[in-house]
Amino acid sequence: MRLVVVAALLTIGVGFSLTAGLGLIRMPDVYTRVHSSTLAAVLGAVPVFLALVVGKGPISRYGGESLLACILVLVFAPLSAHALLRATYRGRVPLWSGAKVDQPRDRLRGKDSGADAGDEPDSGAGPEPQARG
Amino acid sequence: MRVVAVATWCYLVWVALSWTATVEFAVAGLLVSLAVGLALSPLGHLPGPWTLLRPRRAAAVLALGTWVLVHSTASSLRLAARIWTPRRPLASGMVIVPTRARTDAELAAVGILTSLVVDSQLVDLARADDELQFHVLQAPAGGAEDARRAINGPVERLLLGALGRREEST
Amino acid sequence: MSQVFLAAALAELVLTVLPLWRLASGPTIGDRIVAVNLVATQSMLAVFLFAAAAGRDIYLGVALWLASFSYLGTMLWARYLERGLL
Amino acid sequence: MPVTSPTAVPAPSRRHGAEPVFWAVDYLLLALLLTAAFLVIRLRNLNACVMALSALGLLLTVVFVVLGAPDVAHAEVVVGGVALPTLFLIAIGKARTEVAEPEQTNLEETSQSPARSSTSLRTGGTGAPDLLRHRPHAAVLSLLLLAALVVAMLAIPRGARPLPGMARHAIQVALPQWHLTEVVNEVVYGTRAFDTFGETFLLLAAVLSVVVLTRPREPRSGYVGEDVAGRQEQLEIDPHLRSGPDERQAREAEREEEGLGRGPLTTDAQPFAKPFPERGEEMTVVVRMGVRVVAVLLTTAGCFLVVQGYTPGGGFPAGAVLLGVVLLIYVAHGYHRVAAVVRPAVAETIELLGALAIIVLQSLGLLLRGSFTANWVPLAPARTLRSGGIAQAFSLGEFVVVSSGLVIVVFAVLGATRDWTSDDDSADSAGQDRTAHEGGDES
Repeated sequence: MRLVVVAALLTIGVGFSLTAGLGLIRMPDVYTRVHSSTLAAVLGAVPVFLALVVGKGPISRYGGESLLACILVLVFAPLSAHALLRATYRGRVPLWSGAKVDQPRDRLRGKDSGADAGDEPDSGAGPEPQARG
Repeated sequence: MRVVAVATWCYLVWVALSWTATVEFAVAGLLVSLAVGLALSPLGHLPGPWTLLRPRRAAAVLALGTWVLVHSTASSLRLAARIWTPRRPLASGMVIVPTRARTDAELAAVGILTSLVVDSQLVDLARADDELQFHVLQAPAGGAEDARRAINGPVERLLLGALGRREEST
Repeated sequence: MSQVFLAAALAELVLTVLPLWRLASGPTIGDRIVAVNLVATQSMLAVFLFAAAAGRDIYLGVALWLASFSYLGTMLWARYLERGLL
Repeated sequence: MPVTSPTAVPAPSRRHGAEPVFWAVDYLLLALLLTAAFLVIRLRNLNACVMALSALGLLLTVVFVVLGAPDVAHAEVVVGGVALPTLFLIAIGKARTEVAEPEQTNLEETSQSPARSSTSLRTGGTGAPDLLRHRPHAAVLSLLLLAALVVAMLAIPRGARPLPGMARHAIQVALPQWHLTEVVNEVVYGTRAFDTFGETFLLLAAVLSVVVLTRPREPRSGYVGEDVAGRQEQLEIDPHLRSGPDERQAREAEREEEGLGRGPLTTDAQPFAKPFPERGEEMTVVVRMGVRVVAVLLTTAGCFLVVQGYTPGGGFPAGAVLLGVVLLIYVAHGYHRVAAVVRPAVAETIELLGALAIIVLQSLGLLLRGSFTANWVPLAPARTLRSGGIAQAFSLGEFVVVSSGLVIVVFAVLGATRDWTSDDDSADSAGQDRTAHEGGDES
C-alpha cells in the first residue's frame, strides 16, 4: 500500500519535472519559461518530498530535511524568479511576439511621448537610456 | 524579543534537522539558536512561531495555505496542459495591478504566494504607487481592478485576515 | 521501495538533459539562468531520492545546500545583471 | 529516532548483488558531466560559460554523492555552486570593458551604454548547432579524456574488492581511538591532522595575499566602497593627490559606470520598466523579506553541519556555507547591512583568533601528550556531539578560519578598485613628491 502511494507520488513528481523541462524548451520567451521553472519547484519537487515522508516516515531525518527543503524551495523559487525577471525586464528583453499586453512599457512609452521626458523622476543618474521607439 | 523570535525558529529548524532527543542536542541547539538569533535579529523583526498558536491566526494561515495549495495545483495543471499541447493559445503578458499590501511582510508574502501560483509571477513592485507588476500566462480581460481580482485579490484578502488587518471595503 | 526511489532518481537525472539543452541554446542570459536553476532542482531531487534508495540519510544535507545555493546563484546573477557589477 | 551513521560500517557496499543497479546512475552522471563540461568549453559567451560551470558544479556534487563521498560533495556544492561563480562574476564585472563581445552590440536595444555591453541580456546567436563545429584535435582530446574517465570509472573499487591499506587503517582507528563514526573526519582531523593544520594556514596565507593584492592606497575600514567614501576627505587634506586630469576623468567614468554612492538605498519606489543600471543598493522588499526567512534556516543548518561533526560536515563545508549566508544577505540588502561584520577590523581579527585557537589546541597536544596534534581531551561516547576529542574542537576552529577567510577573500575582491594612476614612473614620483614639499611645485 505504502509502496503504491510512494510510486504514485514519485510518478507525479517526475512527470511534472519532465513537463517543466519540456516547458523550458517549448515556451516562447524567458518570462514564460520562468513559469515552467516554478512549476518544477511546486509540483515537481513537493510530491517527491511527500513520497520521502511517506516512504521513510515523518519522524526521521528524511522527514525533517524534506520539510526544510520544501520550505526552502517554495520560498526561494519565487524569490529568485522575481529577482531574475526584474533584472531581465529592466534589461529590456522584449516579450515574445504573441504576448497580449505589456502595460509597464506602454505606460513608459506613453509618458515619453506625452510629457516629452520632462517628468522623468530620476534624472542625472548618468546617461539615461531612453526607451526605444 | 526579536532575538527570542528568531532563536525559536532556529530551534525548530534544529529539531527538524537532528531528530535526536538527548540533553546534549537540546543544549547545543539552544546555544546555536541563541547565537544565530543574535546574529540575524538586526535584519529585522520576525514574528515568533508562538503567534501561530492563536486560534484565529492559525485558522487564517491554514485557509491561506489551502487556497495557495489548491490554486497552485490547478494552475500548474493548466500550465502542464499548455506545455503538452503547444497549439493551445498562450496569451501571456505583463500587467500592473494595484495592491492593498503595505508593510514589508505583507508585500513579501503577497509576492511569494502569488508567484507560487504558477499562472502569475511577480516581476516588479513600485511601492510609491502601491502597484505590483506581474507576468501572467493568461492576461485577464478588463481593467486593473479585474486583474487584481484575478491575480492577487484573494491572496491579499486571506493574508490580511491572517495578519489581523481589518478588511477595508473597497 | 529502494528500487522505486532509485528509478525516480535516475529519471530526474535523465531529465536534466532538457535544461542543459536550454543552457546551451537559450538566446538570453535569463534563459540560461533558469536552465541552471532547473538543473539544480532536478539534481537536488535526484540526491534526495538517491539517499533514500541507498538508505543513507547523511546524504540529505548535500541536497539541501544544492538547491539553496543554486537559488542564491540566481540572485547573484540578478544583482549582477541589474547593476552591471556585483 | 537517532541518526544512523552508516559510514561506521567497513565498506558498506551499495553495489552488492541484491542492490538495484546503481551503476546506471554512475554512467548517466558521467555523460551529463561531460555534456556540461563540453558546454563550458564550447559556449562562446562568457556569462554563459560561467553558468555552464555552475551547472557542472551541481552535477559534480551529485557525482560525489553517488560515489559515496558526501564530505566532498559538501565542499563541492559551496565551492562550485557559490564561490566559483561569484568570483567569476566579480571578475567579469570588474574587467567588463575587456570582455565586451562585438557581436552583441548590434543586437536590439541592449547597446545604450558602454557599461552594459557585456552584461547585455542578449547573448548573440550562439545556439546549439554552433557547438558542433569542433576542431579535430579538440575531438581527439575529448575522446582521450572520455577514455580516461571510463577507465577511471571502471577502476573504482566495487563492493567485493578489498579496500586499500590506508582506508582500512582509518576505519580500524576511527571508532576505538577517536570515538568517531565518520571515518573521513577521523582522517582529516585525527590521523592526518597535521596536513589539515598546514592546509588551514595555507588558506590563511592565501587570504593574506588577496588582502594585500586588493588593498588600495588609501587606508580603509571596510571592504567595499571605502575609497569612494573617503575621497572627499582625502582631497581636502591633500588637494594634489589626484592631480592628473586623465586619471580624474578615468575615475569619474568608472564611478559613473558603477553608480557607486549615488541613487537611493532602496529600489522599491522606482517606477516600472525603468531601465537599468540599477542604482539602489538593496533589492526589492520581497527579496529582502524572503531572504530574511531563508537566512534563519540556512544559518541554523550550517551550524548544525559544524556541530554535528560525527557525520559528514565539519569545519570546511560549514565555513563555506556561512559564506553563502553572508553573500545571500549581501545580495538582498547590499553592503551596508553586512558592513558591521564584514570589515577588516572584525573579519580579520576573527580569522586570526580562529588560527590562534587551532595553534593552541594542537600545541597543547605537544605539551600534554607529547606529540603535536595528539588528542588530550577525554573522549565522549561515540555519536555524541563531543565524540572525537580535539577533532571536534579542531573542526570548530577550522570553521572560524574558513568562514572568515572566504568572506574576506570574496569581499576584498568585490571591493577591489582599479588604480587609475598612470604607470609612468616620472609622473608617479612627481605626484608623491608633491605631497612632501608643497609650494615648490606650485607655480
